[in-house]
Amino acid sequence: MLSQGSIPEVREDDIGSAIDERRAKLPQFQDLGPPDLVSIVKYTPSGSASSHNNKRSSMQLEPSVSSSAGGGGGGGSAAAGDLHANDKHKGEVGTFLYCVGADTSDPTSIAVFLKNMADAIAEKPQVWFGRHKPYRVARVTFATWNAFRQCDVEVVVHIPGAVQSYFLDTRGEVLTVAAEERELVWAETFASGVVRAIAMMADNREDGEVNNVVETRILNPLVSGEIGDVADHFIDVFPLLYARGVALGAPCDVACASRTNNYLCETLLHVTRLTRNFRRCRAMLEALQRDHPEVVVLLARVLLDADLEVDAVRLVHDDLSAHGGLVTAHRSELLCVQAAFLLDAKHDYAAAQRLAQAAVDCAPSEFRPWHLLVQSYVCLNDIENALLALNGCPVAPNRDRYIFKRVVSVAQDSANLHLPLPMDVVLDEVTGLNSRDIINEHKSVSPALLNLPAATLKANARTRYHLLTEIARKTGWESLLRYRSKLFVMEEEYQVASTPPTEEGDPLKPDGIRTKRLCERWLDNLFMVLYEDLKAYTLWQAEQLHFEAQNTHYSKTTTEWELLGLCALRLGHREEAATAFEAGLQHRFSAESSRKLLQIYLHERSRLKKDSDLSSSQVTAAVLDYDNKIIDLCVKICCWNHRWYSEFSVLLLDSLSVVVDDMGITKLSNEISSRFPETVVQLANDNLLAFYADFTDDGYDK
Amino acid sequence: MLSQGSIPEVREDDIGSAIDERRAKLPQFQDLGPPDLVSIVKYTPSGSASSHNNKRSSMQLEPSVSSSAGGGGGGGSAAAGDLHANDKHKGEVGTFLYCVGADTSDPTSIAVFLKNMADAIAEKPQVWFGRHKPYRVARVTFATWNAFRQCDVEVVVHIPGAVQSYFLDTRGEVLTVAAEERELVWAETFASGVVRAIAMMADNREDGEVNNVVETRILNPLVSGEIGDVADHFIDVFPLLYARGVALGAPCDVACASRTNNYLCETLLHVTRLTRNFRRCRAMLEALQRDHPEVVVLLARVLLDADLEVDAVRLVHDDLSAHGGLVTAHRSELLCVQAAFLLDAKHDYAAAQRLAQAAVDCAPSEFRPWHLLVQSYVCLNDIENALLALNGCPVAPNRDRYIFKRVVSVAQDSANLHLPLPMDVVLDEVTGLNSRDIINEHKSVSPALLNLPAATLKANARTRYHLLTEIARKTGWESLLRYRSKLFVMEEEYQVASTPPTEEGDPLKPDGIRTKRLCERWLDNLFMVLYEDLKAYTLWQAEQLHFEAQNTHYSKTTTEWELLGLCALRLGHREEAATAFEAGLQHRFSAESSRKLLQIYLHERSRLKKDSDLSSSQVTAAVLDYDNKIIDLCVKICCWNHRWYSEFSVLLLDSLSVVVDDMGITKLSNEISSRFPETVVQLANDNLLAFYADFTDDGYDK
Amino acid sequence: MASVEVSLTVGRLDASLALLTTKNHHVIEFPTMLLPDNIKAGSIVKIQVAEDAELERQELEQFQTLQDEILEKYGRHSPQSPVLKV
Amino acid sequence: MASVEVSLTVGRLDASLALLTTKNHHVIEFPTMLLPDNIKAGSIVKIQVAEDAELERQELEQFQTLQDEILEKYGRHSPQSPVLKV
Repeated sequence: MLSQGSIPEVREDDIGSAIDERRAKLPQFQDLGPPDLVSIVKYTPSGSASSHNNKRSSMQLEPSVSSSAGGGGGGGSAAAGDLHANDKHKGEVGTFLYCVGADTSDPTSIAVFLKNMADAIAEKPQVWFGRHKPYRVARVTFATWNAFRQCDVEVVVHIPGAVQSYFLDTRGEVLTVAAEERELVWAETFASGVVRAIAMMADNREDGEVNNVVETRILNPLVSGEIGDVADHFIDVFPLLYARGVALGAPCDVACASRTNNYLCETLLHVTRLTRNFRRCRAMLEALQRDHPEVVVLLARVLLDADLEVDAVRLVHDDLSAHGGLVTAHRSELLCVQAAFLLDAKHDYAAAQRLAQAAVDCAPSEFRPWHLLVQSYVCLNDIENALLALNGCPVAPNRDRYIFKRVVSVAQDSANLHLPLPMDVVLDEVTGLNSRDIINEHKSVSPALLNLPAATLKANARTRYHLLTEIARKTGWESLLRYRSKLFVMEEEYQVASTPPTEEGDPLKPDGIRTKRLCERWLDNLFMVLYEDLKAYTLWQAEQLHFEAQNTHYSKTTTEWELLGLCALRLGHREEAATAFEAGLQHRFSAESSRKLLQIYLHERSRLKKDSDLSSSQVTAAVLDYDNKIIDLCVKICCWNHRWYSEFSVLLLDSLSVVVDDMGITKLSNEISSRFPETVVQLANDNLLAFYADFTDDGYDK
Repeated sequence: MLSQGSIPEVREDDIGSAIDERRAKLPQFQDLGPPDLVSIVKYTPSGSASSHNNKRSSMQLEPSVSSSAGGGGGGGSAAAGDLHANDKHKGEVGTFLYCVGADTSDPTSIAVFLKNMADAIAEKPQVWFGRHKPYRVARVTFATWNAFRQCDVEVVVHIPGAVQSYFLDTRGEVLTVAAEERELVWAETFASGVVRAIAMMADNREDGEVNNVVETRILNPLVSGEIGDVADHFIDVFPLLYARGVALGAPCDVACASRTNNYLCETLLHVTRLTRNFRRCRAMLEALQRDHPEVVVLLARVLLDADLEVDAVRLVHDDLSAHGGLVTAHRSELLCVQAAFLLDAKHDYAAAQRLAQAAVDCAPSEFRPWHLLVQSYVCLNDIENALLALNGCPVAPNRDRYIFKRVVSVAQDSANLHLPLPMDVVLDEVTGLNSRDIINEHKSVSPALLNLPAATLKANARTRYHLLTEIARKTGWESLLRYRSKLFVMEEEYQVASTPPTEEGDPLKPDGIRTKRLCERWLDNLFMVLYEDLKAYTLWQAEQLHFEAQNTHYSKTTTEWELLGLCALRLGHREEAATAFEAGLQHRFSAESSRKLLQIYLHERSRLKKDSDLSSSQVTAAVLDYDNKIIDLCVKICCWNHRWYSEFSVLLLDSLSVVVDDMGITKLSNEISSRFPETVVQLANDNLLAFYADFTDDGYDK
Repeated sequence: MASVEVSLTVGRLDASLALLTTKNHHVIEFPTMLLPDNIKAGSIVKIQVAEDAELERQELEQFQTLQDEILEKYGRHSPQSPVLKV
Repeated sequence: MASVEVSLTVGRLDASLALLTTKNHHVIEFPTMLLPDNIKAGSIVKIQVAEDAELERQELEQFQTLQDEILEKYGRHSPQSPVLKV
């Protein structure tokens, strides 16, 4: 749904400055790199200018042979800067935006994408800072980071005119690519783009997939292909890139990326799950495993995702039994897969604990084995060992999730920001939300509630906090404190113990420090964080009880309800959280509350299905009720995302897929049509239903 | 010698801004803190302004009772900012400079000092940015950092008018000091100032005591007292401050400051040595030792400085034998004192090595024990152990020497810098040196020579480099490389060894890594640094030989000779270094070359005195020759320092003292008078001879 | 059985780490936890490290038993409600 | 004589440090240099640490002898050329 209203732009002070700044920053790009950059030069046509342009030949989609990427031919060493020096128009203005999910599998696909964007801008006079401007586009430049090769790929479309493409190394020099390598380089470029889109959604799922770089257009990489089926293509090129996946970095719960533990592999698993392309992926991995035995880790995970449990269990067993006492490099990862399966799917906590311990023993500096070990102990109600293992978790304070970052800094209230309201989809409740009102609502919240420290925990700290809250749910706060002082030396005791011996050579340390151990500072801090959350939660519950006892209405703003809901959710009080989010959503729409509620509903729905105390008809009725609520939330969140220029959400695709499994695509479509206005229905079809129908491996019923 | 020409000033954009900036930066002050700040408000008197001022009473030297420092009386909580809000004059201008070495033992001393400075400025029209300005001073503010109490002490002199003084904590709030604590606080303030002056000279002795903050007036703290004998006073207050000396930090060859190893103690030893005040200091330390047994470390050092070797040896022996196997906190320091004595004075290398090893064993993370251990091995010609011990030296990359830093940033070419040429002392060769010519000379030097990496080594890296050059002198470069590869694993071997085991659980490491060890990265780097120095030195020697063989004159600029001399000196080629410095000094004066040459002469002179192959009359003649050269260099450097507003140099006082010991003060004075113009003679008398005559404990012959 | 035995001098030590020195100028950070209680600065300690092959064998055996149990419990039957066929 | 004996599992190891884990969730950074040559990831090692009182006594004795020699050599006679008297 590309319309003028769905293209955010930032006006440049100097034409082309965004591209220049990106080139200057290439040496700083790391791992996955930033989102793609689209740089636009547009102008209001005057008589002379347009006649000047009409002399040009029509658009040429093949890259010009003179560029190095165009086949390694002559002239490939031209400085990239020179390639822009054409097409001067009067009254030109330069703009840029970021873009994610576009098909970057070859220059033609990129050129088509850019041409469509240019057409949308030129389609009718653009509303531009309060005035209607009949813009034409002179040229569009696209820059996308090839994370495997550490180079930037630029494609320039001149309108009318030629397409140029070239590769720039981190110094900004044009890189010569041999003809026989060209296909590989484009495969890398394509995969880099898909990984960026998926990794951002996966890493920030807990945070509502929120992207803070507002001038970004986010597309679903799995449906945006000009090349046919993107998922198939991704699976097909995976073996070519597999050995270099470590270059892309890994999610923050991985201390040290490995061949089977990095963003490339994570993306493969997401793509396969979303598109239910298990058969193709399994075949690919089985072939790859012959040369790379450690691929067993990925294969096991795919089999589990495909619900082929028996196959997965055998595969893992055989590999773990095959190497005798020798510790393979992938042993810890495989043990984690097995432990997580026993823990989550089989509730076999004792076995899970032993496997997690074995994983810890062979990779003591990795995060996931420790998290699984703590989790197992919690499930076994072994609080002491859970706390000791939590205290043993390695930490990496500087690791963070993958998020999109600006390459060109723009102030939040910059006068250069053009952020149109997409008028093609209107759902008053959602798209008509006044952000000023929400800001005012925020300002009225008590600081104690607004600044709960747990809300700002990052990356693994959040995971470890979650583990601590699970322990606290089992023990209660008072008992938790008793455990703490039984197991750990307090900071003051430590200070005494660590003072160097003076005069007479003091004895080493006071009695008892040997049996106790030091509480890591971060864990000590998490206890404080937990205390704050518990205080806020308890206060709310007491207040509400008091109001209800007095028959008074307990009144809160949506923002307040949301913060209370988030606090309850962090503490594992799912029911109270749902109540809070629902109360808040009665006043107005909130994307954050909706997303959290969606996740609670999905969780409750899956619990219901396993509930053996209910009759089958009771289950069916209750599930249908949840399905309807899920549909409602998904469609609204989809509208909200569209309003912020994003057409892609793994969360929504995953969530709605369970409904599709229940009722099929046609019935779901009818449900949506009956409840929402036409433009919304169209959006839901384009961004959600069409995906299940046309871009998956027939895992869904029509 | 306070004259207008010896007061550098920086013009403020806003009156009082320097003091404001200092206050704002108080929380950042660490350890010794920055030099003192003098802030001046001056004006060109008009009829009305001066009549306005004449109403005021005459200057009042006692601090006003209303200020908190003035006796803890009422009104002490007034914000310090208000205290400036008097004395508005038309055409006022604010200036500031830094100051070191002023007597800060009480507000009166400071007030007298400030009044003298104000008088110098008002004495006659000041040459002020090309114009003659008949300035009067309205007020002067002095701020000095009390490093013991972490507070800034400000004294304001209004002219004519009162003196105010107050203490500011790091937040800039006025600190209330009880009447009974007042004496202690001023003792701290006094000692802080003396320590800053001496520590800067001691820490930067190798760098020629150079201070890069040009707008600083540096006085000799030992002669600047209004309170009588500063050295006596310093020794007397030492016991009051001793227990808090750690707050001042320690020289960079100390990893962790201790009570006997910090800037306060170092300064005590310098003051005692310079003034030969051994008797007073010994008595004070012997008394202090009763409560603080570790004072034995300082006592032993003072005894050695006083040439009371037998007393020192017995003292150290008894303490080291007294504690049995128990390791006292000061044991390592005492072992270092003993080891250094055996090494330097007795050349008993084997014993020194065992003592240094014992010092290392009880303080493995301290620097000095390791340096002594390496030194002992070098003297024992045990190259392998010398290299292994060098590799074991702990490092602290961020530690640096104490240098003066600007509190208010001023560009090197700022239009606000008033840097007068002191016209009261003229020695054409020195004071007439054109800095533009020197800059041009610098620009013409080949970059290879200009950028020798050894020249920029800092702190301990320089010490460790010095140890490496001593090893290299014994082995030669080729042999050194052989030792290196025999003892250490090279980086590439390490990379292989540290690769985690893959598939089959690789064996731990390739053969041999156990017997070899990793070469620390910094040591590897020092080998490169040494290579560059050797290359430059060898090239020079070969070139010069070639020229001489062809009977051509080998011509170099003074800057080039200086760089070659420094390179030779670093490599331990003292004779070649002297030749180079002497050649350079034939063209023009250079402070750096002169200082280095001075140190070489002193070294050679002391070698001569011990040379038993020469007859006594030969020695006397040769020593006299050196004495004359030393006198010449000292006087010139003294002029140079004066031209840059510094009247204090520990290097010069130490150097010339050996000449005084030879010929007495009167003969030395006559020597100087016979060779230098009157103003120079006066300067040498004021800054050097008067010190030996009037400020030492009769250790010198008149 | 291969084993390492060294004597080291205890230098500084705090609650978590001790600095030990060898005669040939190695400095080793050693966990204080593994030192006997009576150790103080200046003590000399003898450290012996050996592979425990017997315990290794036992652990391996137990691990294999666990693996076989897991296979028996979860790897012999088809899943109860396969959602998908591949 | 007090001594500590523990069994630990060897996790990762490189040329300088090995990570060992205890059964009760301690992770210990251990110098690889002190491990026998045949140790690899997955091995179990037994570590014994004991005070070496005998060696300590010997060293102390030698140190005292050195001190007495120093006193004898440099502490018995007045310096040859005293520059100063205090």
